[in-house]
Formats: sequence, C-alpha cells, structure tokens
Amino acid sequence: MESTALLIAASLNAGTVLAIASLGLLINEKAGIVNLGAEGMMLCAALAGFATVVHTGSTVAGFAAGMAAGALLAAIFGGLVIWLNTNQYATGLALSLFGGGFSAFAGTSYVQAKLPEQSTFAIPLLADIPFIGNALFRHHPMVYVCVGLVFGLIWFLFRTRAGLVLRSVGESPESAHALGYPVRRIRLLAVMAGGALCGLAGAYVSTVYTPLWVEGMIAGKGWIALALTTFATWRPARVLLGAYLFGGVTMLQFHLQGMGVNVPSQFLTMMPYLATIVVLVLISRNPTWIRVNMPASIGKPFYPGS
Amino acid sequence: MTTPRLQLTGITKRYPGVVANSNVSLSVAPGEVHAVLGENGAGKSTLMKIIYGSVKPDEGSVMFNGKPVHIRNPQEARALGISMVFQHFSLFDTITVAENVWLGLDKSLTLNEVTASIDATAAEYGLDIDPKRPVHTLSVGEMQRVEIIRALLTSPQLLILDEPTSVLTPQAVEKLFVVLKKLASEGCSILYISHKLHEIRELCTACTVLRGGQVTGVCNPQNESNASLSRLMIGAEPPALESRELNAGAAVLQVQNLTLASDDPFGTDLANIALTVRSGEVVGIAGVSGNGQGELLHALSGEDRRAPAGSISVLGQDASRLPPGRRRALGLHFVPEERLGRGAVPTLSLAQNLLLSRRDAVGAGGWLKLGALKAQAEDIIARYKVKANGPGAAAKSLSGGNLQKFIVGREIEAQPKLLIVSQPTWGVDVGASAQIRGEILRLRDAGCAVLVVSEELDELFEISDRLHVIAKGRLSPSIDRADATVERIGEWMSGLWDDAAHHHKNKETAHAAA
Amino acid sequence: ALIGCGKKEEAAAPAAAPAPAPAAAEAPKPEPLKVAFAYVGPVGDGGWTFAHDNGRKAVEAEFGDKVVTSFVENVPESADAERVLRDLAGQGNKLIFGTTFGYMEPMLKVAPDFKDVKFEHATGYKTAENMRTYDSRTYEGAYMAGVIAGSMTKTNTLGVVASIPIPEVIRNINSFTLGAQSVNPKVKTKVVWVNGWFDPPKETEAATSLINGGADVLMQNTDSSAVLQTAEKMGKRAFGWDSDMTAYGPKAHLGSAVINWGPYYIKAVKDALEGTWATGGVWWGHKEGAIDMVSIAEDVPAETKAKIDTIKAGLKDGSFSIWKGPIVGQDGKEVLAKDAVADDKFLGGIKFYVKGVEGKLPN
Amino acid sequence: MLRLEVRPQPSARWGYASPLLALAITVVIGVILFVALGKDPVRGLQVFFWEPVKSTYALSELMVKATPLMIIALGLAVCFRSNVWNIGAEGQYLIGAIFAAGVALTADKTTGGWIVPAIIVAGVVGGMLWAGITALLRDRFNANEILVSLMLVYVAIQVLNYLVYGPWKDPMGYNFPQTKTFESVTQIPKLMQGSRVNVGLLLALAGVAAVWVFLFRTYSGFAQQVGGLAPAAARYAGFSSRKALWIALLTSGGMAGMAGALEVAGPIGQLTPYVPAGYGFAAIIVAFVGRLHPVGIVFSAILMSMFYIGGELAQSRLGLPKSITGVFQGLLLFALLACDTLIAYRVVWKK
Ligand SMILES: Nc1ncnc2c1ncn2[C@@H]1O[C@H](COP(=O)(O)OP(=O)(O)OP(=O)(O)O)[C@@H](O)[C@H]1O
Ligand SMILES: Nc1ncnc2c1ncn2[C@@H]1O[C@H](COP(=O)(O)OP(=O)(O)OP(=O)(O)O)[C@@H](O)[C@H]1O
Ligand SMILES: [Mg+2]
Ligand SMILES: [Mg+2]
Repeated sequence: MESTALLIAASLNAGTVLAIASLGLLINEKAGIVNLGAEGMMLCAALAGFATVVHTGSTVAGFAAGMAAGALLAAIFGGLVIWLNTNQYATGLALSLFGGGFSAFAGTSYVQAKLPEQSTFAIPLLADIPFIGNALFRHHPMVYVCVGLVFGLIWFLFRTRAGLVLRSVGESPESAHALGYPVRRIRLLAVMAGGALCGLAGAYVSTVYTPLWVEGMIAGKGWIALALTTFATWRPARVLLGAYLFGGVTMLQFHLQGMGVNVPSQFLTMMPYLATIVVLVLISRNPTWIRVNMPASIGKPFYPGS
Repeated sequence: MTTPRLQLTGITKRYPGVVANSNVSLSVAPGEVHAVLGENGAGKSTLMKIIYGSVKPDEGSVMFNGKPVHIRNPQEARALGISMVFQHFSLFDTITVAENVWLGLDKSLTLNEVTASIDATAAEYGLDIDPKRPVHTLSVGEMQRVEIIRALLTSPQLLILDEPTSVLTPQAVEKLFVVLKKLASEGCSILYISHKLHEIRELCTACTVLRGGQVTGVCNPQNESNASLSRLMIGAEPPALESRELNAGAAVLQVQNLTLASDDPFGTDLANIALTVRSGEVVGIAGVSGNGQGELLHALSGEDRRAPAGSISVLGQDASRLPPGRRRALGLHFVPEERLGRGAVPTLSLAQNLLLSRRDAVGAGGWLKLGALKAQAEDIIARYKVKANGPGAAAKSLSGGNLQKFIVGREIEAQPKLLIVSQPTWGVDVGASAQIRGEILRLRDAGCAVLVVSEELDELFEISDRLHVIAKGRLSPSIDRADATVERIGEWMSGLWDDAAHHHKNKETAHAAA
Repeated sequence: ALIGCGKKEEAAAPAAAPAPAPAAAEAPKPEPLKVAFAYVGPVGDGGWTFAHDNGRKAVEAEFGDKVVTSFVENVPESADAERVLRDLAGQGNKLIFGTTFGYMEPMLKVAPDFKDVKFEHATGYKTAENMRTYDSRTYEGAYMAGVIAGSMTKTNTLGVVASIPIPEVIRNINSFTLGAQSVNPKVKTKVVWVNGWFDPPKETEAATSLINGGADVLMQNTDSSAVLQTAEKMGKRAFGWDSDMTAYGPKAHLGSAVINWGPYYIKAVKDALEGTWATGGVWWGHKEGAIDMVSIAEDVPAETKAKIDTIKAGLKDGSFSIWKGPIVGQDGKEVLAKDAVADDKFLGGIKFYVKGVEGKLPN
Repeated sequence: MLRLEVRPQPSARWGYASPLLALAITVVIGVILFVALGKDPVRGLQVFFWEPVKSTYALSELMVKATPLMIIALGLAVCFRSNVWNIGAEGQYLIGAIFAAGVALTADKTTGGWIVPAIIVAGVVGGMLWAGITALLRDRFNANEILVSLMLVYVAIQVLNYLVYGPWKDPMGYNFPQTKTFESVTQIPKLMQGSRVNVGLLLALAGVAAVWVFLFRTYSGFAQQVGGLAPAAARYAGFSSRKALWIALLTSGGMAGMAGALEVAGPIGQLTPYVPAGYGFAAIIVAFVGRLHPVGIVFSAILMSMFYIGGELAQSRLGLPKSITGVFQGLLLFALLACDTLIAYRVVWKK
C-alpha cells in the first residue's frame, strides 16, 4: 500500500521533468516550430544549472541559469530557422548534436563537483495524511510549479489574447502576417520560451532530480518530451497526464524488478517506448482530432512576402 | 474642394525582376467608392498592401485626411481608420469567428465584447453569422462575411476590398453591394479592386486603371463602356473567340451516383453527382469555390480513388478506382487549378515537370532519356509561346500565366480524349487567357471531350457548350449555354435548382427563360 | 588532470603503421617508458574510470620521469576500441592498459601486431603472449559493505542497484548478502538491474524504487555516485563504490568499498621496466592492497567496526575466506559444502543467487 | 539593415561554395577554440585534418569509420528526399546487426563462403523489417514517423540487450553479455592485408552509384522525389505516396541494416551490447551535410569521420576531451545550414 504511494510519488517526480520540457516544446509547436534540439538544450541547461549551483549554492539561481541557457540556444536555433529559413528538422538535430558535445566539452571540470546539501520537502499537515501524503505532498516545489505551469499555459493559450495570437501564428503565419502581427518575432519569442522551459527541466535534472553532472545525463528525456506533445495532441493537460504516465511506466519497471517479477528487465525497459508508440498510433488514427488540434503550419517555413 | 481621404503620390515598388507599382498616384474622396481596375499582375494588390502598411513602398508618399503618414504596419493603418479585406482570406481555420475578428482588432476589448459587437454589426448590415462557430465550418461566402465584419468593427474611414466578389454568387454580390453603398453613404471611402467591368460600372464613381504597374487612366466608370474600360486596362479589346458549331459525339466521360465523403475533415462531401461529357463538346461547371469542386476534380483525376465502383467511366471503362497514370493511359488528362505545387513541382525544371503526366521520354526499365525530355520541353515552350529561360528553368521561376501555358500545353500535346481543366485562366493575363481558351476550343473541334471547372462565369459562357452548377457538393442538371443566364446560374449557385428543374422537364432542350 | 605529449615525444613518435616499432635502443640514459590507458568512461565519473586514473597517477608518482603516461577516455567498446589501441601502440607506448571487459577482443586482435608492446586487460579472461589480464576482488569490498549494512538496517531489507548480470556483479550481490547475514540472519536483499555501468539518472530511479520498496541500506555495483546521493536525499544509507564517495552524501555514507589500482599498475610498470613481464592473469584483493573499505561512518557500532578490522586482517593473512561453506543457494540447495572454500574457478563462474537475495537472476 | 532577398534562380555557384564556406567557418571557430584552450591551433588542425589521412593505414581507418556512415546516409538521403523523416536509422542498423549475427552464429568450421552474402542479406532484411514497422504504422495509422522510428531505436537496443544478456550469450564467456566470436569464415573479406577496410567500402561506393542512378536517371527515382518536393504534385501525377513511403523506409532501413551487418561481421566480429555506436544518428548529419546527394555524402562521411578520429587523436595528442567531436560536427551542420541560405537568397543592404 505505502509502496504504491511511493511509486506514485516517484512517477510524479519522474514525470515532472518530462512535463516541463514538453510544455516548452508545446509552446514552440503551437507557434508552428518543431525543435528537435530539445535534448541538446536540456544538456547544456543541465550543465549551466549545475555549475551555477556549485558556484552560488542557490538552486533558484541554477534554475534561472538553466532557463537562460535553454533560451539562448533556442534563440540560435530560432535565428536559423525563422530568419534564415533553414530546415527545422535538420537544424534541431544539429542543435542536439552540438548541445550534447558542447555540454560534455565544457562540463569536464564539473563531473565530480558536489552540490550543497538540499533539504527535503513536505507540505505541513497534508504530508502526514496516510497514503495521499506520501504520494502527493512530499515533493520538491518544482513538482507543484509544473502543475501550476500547466494551468497557467492553458489559461494563456486558450483564455488570453496573447495566447490566441500565438496559436494563430502557428495556424496560419500568412494570415497573421497579413493582419500585421510580427510573425517572426512572435515565433522567436515562443521558441525562446520553449527553450527556457526545456532549460528549466534540464537544470531540474542536474540539480535536484539526479543531483550531479555527467555528460549525456538527459539520456533521451528530450526526445520523449518531444513525443509527448504529439501524444497529447498539443493539449497542456494531456501533456502532464502523458508525462506522469511515462514517468509511471519508467518507475514501474524498477518497481516490478524490485518485487522480483520474472520478466527479462530488457522488456520492462522497453515498456515506456512501446507505450508511446501504441498511444501515438491510437491518437493518429483520427485525422480530425489531429487536424483540429495540430498547429497547421507546424514544421513549415514562413518567409514574409514570398 | 474637400480634402481627399487618401492621396497617393508617386508610389513605386520594385520586386526582383518586376516593378509592381511605378509612379502611381491616386486620390480618394470621402464617401467615394473608388475602383482600382487592372489585369492580373497589374499591381493592384501591391498598391493596396502599401496603403495598409503590409508592404513598404520604395518611393512615393501617402497622405491620409490631408496629413502625410508613414504607415509601417497594419496596426498603424487600422489605428488611422484604414481597414482591408484581403484577396486571400486572412482567417484561421481552427478558431471561432469571434476569435478571428478579435485578432483583427487592436482595441482592448474582451472576447465577450467582441462577440456582442459582431452580433450588433451583423444585424445592422444584414450580415448574418454565428460568432461561436469555428471558421472551418463556414462556407466561403460566410468566411468573407467574417472578413467584412472584422473590417467594419474597426469603424474604418477607408475600407479596402481586394477582389471580394470572386468568391460570391451573383446574388451575394448584390447583397454585398447594398452593404457597401450603405457604408459609403455613411461617409466611409471604399477602394474596390476588381477586374470585372460590370461590377465596377454598377458600384463605383471613380476608377483608377493600372497596367503593368502604371496608371493608364482615371475615369468615372459610370460614363464608360466595357469596351472603353477594357482598352484602358489591357490596351486593346479582348480578341473575340470564333465560336464554331457544336458537333458532339459519343459520351467520353460518364459520372453517375458519385457520392463521396471528403477526406479533408473541413471539406465538402459529394452527393449523387451525375455528369456526361461527350466528344467534341465543352462542358462547364460553375460554382463558388469550396462547394465540392476540389473533391469532384480529385475523384475525376484519380487523385482520390475512393469513388464508388461504377460511378466514373471513361470511354465506357470503369475508371472510378484507377490511379491517375491509368486514367491518362485511357486518354484522360487534367490541368489542376494550382499550378505550382500540384500541376508542377516548383523547384524542378520544366523538362522534369513533363514527367508528371507524360512518359514519352521514359525508356525501357524506367530509364530517363534526358535528351528526349529536353527536346519535348523545348517543343512545348516554342509551340505555346512560353516565356521561360529554356527547358532547364525551374517551374517556380515562371510567371503564373506562362507556367499555365506550359502545363496546358503539356496536357494538350498528350492528345487527350478527355481534358479536364480547372480554372484555366485563373490569374493569367488577357493575352494568355485568350490563347488558352483558343487552345481548348481547338481541342474541342478536334473531337476531344472537355470539362472546364471555373468560378468565372464570363469565361464559362464564352467557351462552354453546356453548363452545370455545383453547390454544396451537389451538381445541378445541365443547361445549354444558349439557355443560361447570369441570374439563373446565380440562383443555382446557391443550390436552388430543384424548383427550376420542375419547370423544365427536358433540361437538354428547354428554352423557357427564367 | 589532462596530459598530452609535448614536442619531445612527437619527434620520437614512429609512423602509425602497424609495423613493429624499432626496439628501444640501449642508450646511456634510457628513454622513459611510454604507458597508455584506454578508459571506457570519462575520467571524471567519480567511479570506475576515476579509480583507474588514480592508479595511473600513482604510477607517475612512483616512477617520475622514468615513465610518460597518457590516456584516451570514453573509448566505446565497439569497433573504435581496436583503432584506439592500435594508435596507442603505434604512438610508441610499450605498456597499454585497457580498463574494461569490452576491450578484450580488440586487444586480442591488436596484440599480435605489436610484439614488443605489453598489453594489460582488466576483467577479461583471454590472454596472449604479450597480453595478460588483471582484476580485483571487488567482492571483498561488497562483503565488508554487507557486514556494515546488516548491522545498520532497521527494515532488514537491503537494496542493490546492479549494473549488468556478469559473474562479478552477481558475486558482489551475493557477497554483500553473505556479509549482511553474517551479522543479521534476517536480512533480505532486493536487486534492481539498470543494464548499464554508468547511467546516473537511471541509477537514481532504481535507487528510489528500492527505497520505496522498503530497502533502507543500498549498495551499488554501478560507477556513479547517484545511488549514494539518492539515499542522502531520501534519508537512507548507502555506500561508496570504486572510490571514496563520502563527499557525495556525508549523511548517508556508511563507508566506501574502494578499488586501488595503484599497486597493480606499479607492479606492471616495474615488470615492464625490468624485463620481468610475463603473460598470465592476476586477481588482487585486500591482501595486495587493491581492495579496501574506507571512511566508515561514525555511527556504525564499534563492534561492527571491529569485525571489519578482523575481516581485513583475515583477508591479509589468508586465514579468512568469504566464500566458505556451507553456502545455500536461493532455491535452498547447498552450493558450497560445509568448510569447503571456493576456488577462483568457482568464483569466476557464479550464476546463482544465494539465499536471502530476492527475485530471479536474469537468465 | 541586412535583408534577405529571394533569388530569381537558386545560385549554382553558392551550391558549391556554401559547404566550403561552412567548413571554413567551422575551422575558424575551431582555431578560436584551440587558442582559448591554450592549445596550438596548427597542431589542432593537423590532428583533425592531417593525421587521419597522412598514411595508408590512417586512410584505411578513416574508411572503416566512413563506410557505415556512408551506407546509412545514402539510404537516409533517399528517405529525406521523399519527405519521410526516418530518424531511427540507429535502430534499423542494430536490428540489421542482430539478424546478421543470427546468421553468423550458425556458422561452424565446415561452413562455406556463402555465409558472407547470407549475413549481408540478413542484415538488409533485418533493417527493412524494423523500418517496415514505422512504414506500416505511418501508412495504416498515420503515426508520426519521426517519433515512431525514434522510439524503435530504444526498443531495438533492448532487443539487442535481451539477446546478448540472454539466449545468445556465449556459454563459454563467463556470463559476459556477448555472443561467441563468429567463425572466421563469416568475416567480411578484407580489401588488403594489414588494414581493416573490407568489401563494405566497395558496397558503399556501389551504393553511391546505384542511388545516384535511381534518383537522377530513373522514372521511379523521379517519382520518389516528387513526393518530397511537392506532395500534391505527386498525387496529381499518380505517384503513390504510400509506395514512396515504403520505398523510402525500406531502402533506408535496408541500407542501415546492411551497415549493421558489415560492422558486426567486419571489425567487431561478435554481437555485444556496444554495437550501438550512434552511427545511425551521425548519418543523419552526414546526409544533410552531403546535401542528400550521393556524391556529397561520400565527402561528408569522410569529413565526419575525420572529426571522429580527430577527436580521439586530440585526446592522446593534445589532451582535449573527446566531446570536441560533437562540438565540431554540430558547428559544421549549423554553419552549412546557415550558408545554404545563400543559395536561394541573396543578402542585400536596405535602409
Ligand atoms: N512578394 C513579392 N515578391 C515578388 N514579386 C511580387 C511579390 N508580390 C507581388 N509581386 C509581383 O508584383 C506584380 C504585381 O502583383 P499584384 O499582386 O499586386 O497584382 P494584382 O494586380 O493584385 O494581380 P491579381 O489580379 O492577380 O490579384 C506581379 O508581377 C507579382 O508577381
Ligand atoms: N502518362 C501515361 N501514359 C501512359 N501510361 C501510363 C502513364 N502513366 C502511367 N502509365 C501506366 O499506367 C500504369 C499505372 O501507373 P501508375 O503510375 O499510376 O501506377 P502506380 O502508381 O504504380 O499504381 P498504384 O498507385 O496502384 O501503386 C502503369 O502501367 C504505367 O506504366
Ligand atoms: Mg491581387
Ligand atoms: Mg498510382
């Protein structure tokens, strides 16, 4: 019973990393840009965040540094994709490769570095409720921030004019341009906001989730985050749900191993990926569903006046 | 003399390779409906975009209400009181009417306030629309209503309408004119762009004519004739087509019971289409775009192969499920409406683009005979007077009209038994239009069956022997050209032919005028 | 910690062709011995490769200018390994260490082409005329960790984050459990495999899941400090592995089972310098100074600390054997009869869990 | 302000100049990096651009590295030209390696030379099968091929792990996760004594020719690419997009699988958990840097391999970390993408 509560807690924690990054990518995609460089941005941000915490001792400063690093790399990507009209997929892949290499290169001296001690978290009173307390109320604040972010993003995208403008740019950049919206600047901002969130997720991994720095430590989370946006048909709440599910499946395999379930661990390790494929297939079968939710200009270049 | 609402002086705009506007001056008085007339590519849209701030002029000045202004973007234009309805809608499919309107307003209104004012304006001008509906569920006419409401809500002093009627039925055009005349009477100036002469003569009191980016005349259209306007516009009267006598033969294309759900969630479903095209005749399909033309053409060309078996036959062979290549083998050739991206691959050369529908230069085992391909392309370029930088020129480097000539040439040279053409002269200048229409008629006279789908009624009246109208995915009965009138076809465009059909039991030979 | 060859070596570097380099000429002042290391991970992993690199530094400290060392890190255990090893040999290195199992086959391919170069391969089992193997008895450290764990656990549930199910790791899990049972027969061990040596986020997740499953003392046979850090964060206890990891989790740290490659590397260099190098295989443990349990936490009971000292002494003089019967397998069958002492062949082929380890051994 | 202006015709001159400019930019940044790190930049450039080609042996190693990259990238070029975004070549490479290993493991002392072609065919089939899953899900369910092919990489890795940790583990291998080393008859024949270059290089070069002919001289190759350039035009012409999808994925999967087979039965000689070396991902970059052109891919594969080998050499020669390879590769691709803008646009100065 209590171990189930802990499994839930661990799943939420694991899902939070994915959700934050994926929400960032969702902002990008709502504006019509696919950034396959998530992994690279997260790695650089993980290093930037980690190094900042090592030097300042402040986790918050680490998060800020991670976000800045993510936004900076995203700005480079955005500059190429939005202003120079480079292929989004290729540019994203280049960013992944570069980010992975650069973070490893720049991070060599931080590999053994140690972070200052961190406190554990518990929400007074609530944390002591049996089962629920352990499952839901003993998390790092970022877990709750992430939930807040989802609601914030829903409000922003679907309740504010700015959100409407962002969506319209992703739906039809030509029309938005004709109405006088600075499409490229809006896209750049969206890409940078997305980069900042990926950066936040990366910094969370290196400073809280697995508090250390080693090269390649994001280990594919950026790619999963990318899959989650499609998985969630570009809906923030579903991104969160999907991320928790994915986190749950990831943790479940260790949990099952610990319980001595006799399945080769390789098959358990496969589970999250297979689950993603299955959900993608289920979701993609309904074209209307995709068409209504998917930003129509996604992945397509826009150059005003051409 | 009153201060003009808008005064343009010496506007010049150059694009690589073209001067879209050259030293254009124009003046619009308050409450005036001012036409800007010109053939395709004359520079009308460019001039309007300059006024609206979405294009920057290279030279020249703009005065609004007597004050010099530098309009840097559409927001500034709207702040000044200039509003525009674009030739190509600037609407967003997945969001609601109200949200679409909201995006075009700069005032700090809430969405609810916008919804309320849409309802109010709609009532005032008789532009019925539900603000809660997503745009993709609207018909094209309704979409334009959204555009107009959006413009009206900015309380404009100058309203620009870029070819608003190309998507409307004649009846809807009448309604629109009522709205525009009411607006003008309230003091709003209107810049009205069109190349339809009768509309301009009915609505406008002033007219600036553009040709090749230059002003070739200023006049009051009420005092002009179609011929004189046409002279201003193209420098000559359009060459008359010789109409020869009809010599229709056996049915080449037969469509019956064609019912097909669109594969685009936002598309139009086809219902029970029946159609026959015989050799040696041109059958036209009229209708406002978005009423199922796209779906029908996809089903006929084989781009959509889901048509029920037996619903489409070519020369007696069931073609409903054949791929395009096999239909071509049967003699069915097709000129699609989109030249770039569908009729031709933009980045490939003209020669390579031949391979889309022609296999003359494909050797054994699929080997490409590049020399033969090049020769074939050169031949079409020469015969159809295509202005291009040789067979190696990329399709996208050609102007619309020249590419259209190339594509039409490509299909005609295949010696089709059935030619299906969509919007043969859409966006093509007069000379080229005349040439293309002439080629189509020559083909007819040679015994080919021709089906033309067009939104231009004038064009259909000019080249068709019989006409159908498509509306909401259904096809009207056929009517002889001689019996068709603009009023009747216009009525049919709104889907109201069932009553009419009652009166004419024998639709092929009916002579009674409606 | 990065070193490179300066101009001096460059001049001396022979062509990188696979042809044997000219034999070192007898000169009044002998050329320094060039020693190279191929590492599987980054030197900064704080674990396996870090420990090897400490060994390399020990060699430099011991021999001063008589040797020049260099290393290549992050050499994948793929077709690249052969090229790197060949390049190192071609560079004039006369003693080359390959520090992971996966270099076995590549090294076997390269060795015959460089007869005058001595190859040393860690943890493998194949040898050649000029290639020998070495390893350390990591299970001694695991056993000592088990003793401490057994005396410290409150839930009687221990957890092991295991890398990949090779005999060494299985042996370590078993030894850890045996050590714990020697002081606390009720102890059970849960195992979670991460199928990799170095994947900190995954190690973290595995550790979290073990703790959630009730384990309150963790041991890991992976190469990062992630497990210790997770225990620290979740208020549980854990060990350092490969190197002293106290700093990564001062509160959680119970002790570090360290590997000290220095003594062996010094011996190997000496063999090469003095011409006494011969092929074979060595397996060094606490006795030779290769394995130790260090930085034991203050709150570990004195009697446990005393027991550890006894074990160390016993390992040193040979009076104590960890794998001494009776030892019962998971299925209850006796795998080692009473008073029988396992030989190295037995230890090398362990494919079972001892009683007290939960779950089924993968394959 | 600097502005981009569309050229009426893409510039052929910049088509050739852009890769050179991109390389120059990468080199300049590299030199700055070397100087910043206190390394001799001349020595640095030497390590990356001279040492990997300075001798026959070095060249042969360069080819060993370039061969799989070239083969995979050729397949990907066909794929990307068809607008099919297979980024799971790594998984197809792995399954190809597994299939090849499955055949190689059946060999014994008496097996004849036929086993080598059988191994290669098995690799091709394996890669096709794995890519076929992506094609099937895309075709039948419209599932995004980027994500599916990528997820399948992780699945393939676990399949490999399962086999080498489980059923295929060498019984004599002390439980280490690897198959037994293949019989020597399974070795892909070497091209010359003393080097590891094998007939894989010839297959790669034959592939270059074959892909070139297919893309630029055959009707089906033309049809294949129209789908990528203008899907509506392909539909109009009657070039089946489903067929193009399948051809694209099966070609790239098959080639990746072949690369996997050549690698396990070539330089590796057994199946280990370390077969996934990232070739499948690197080949994406190779394909792009090579402009999705078969001949371009030959050059870019060599260039990328120089970066790889240079990165290794930079460690033992200069004391630089290996990750510098990724930095340079990423920079090169960035620079190339940016420079390619000059093909379609010209930079003008406008107020
Ligand atoms: N962004 C652009 N870049 C390059 N050339 C352009 C651009 N926009 C317009 N042109 C060219 O400028 C000329 C005038 O175009 P414009 O759209 O103003 O014509 P128009 O009179 O509105 O024609 P239509 O009746 O087809 O709408 C054409 O030759 C067109 O090709
Ligand atoms: N323009 C043409 N003229 C004459 N024959 C043609 C033409 N185009 C294609 N064909 C022939 O028609 C047949 C079908 O061509 P098509 O390319 O449409 O088939 P396909 O796309 O392979 O069919 P499917 O879509 O069912 O796989 C082939 O035999 C082809 O040679
Ligand atoms: Mg226009
Ligand atoms: Mg077909």
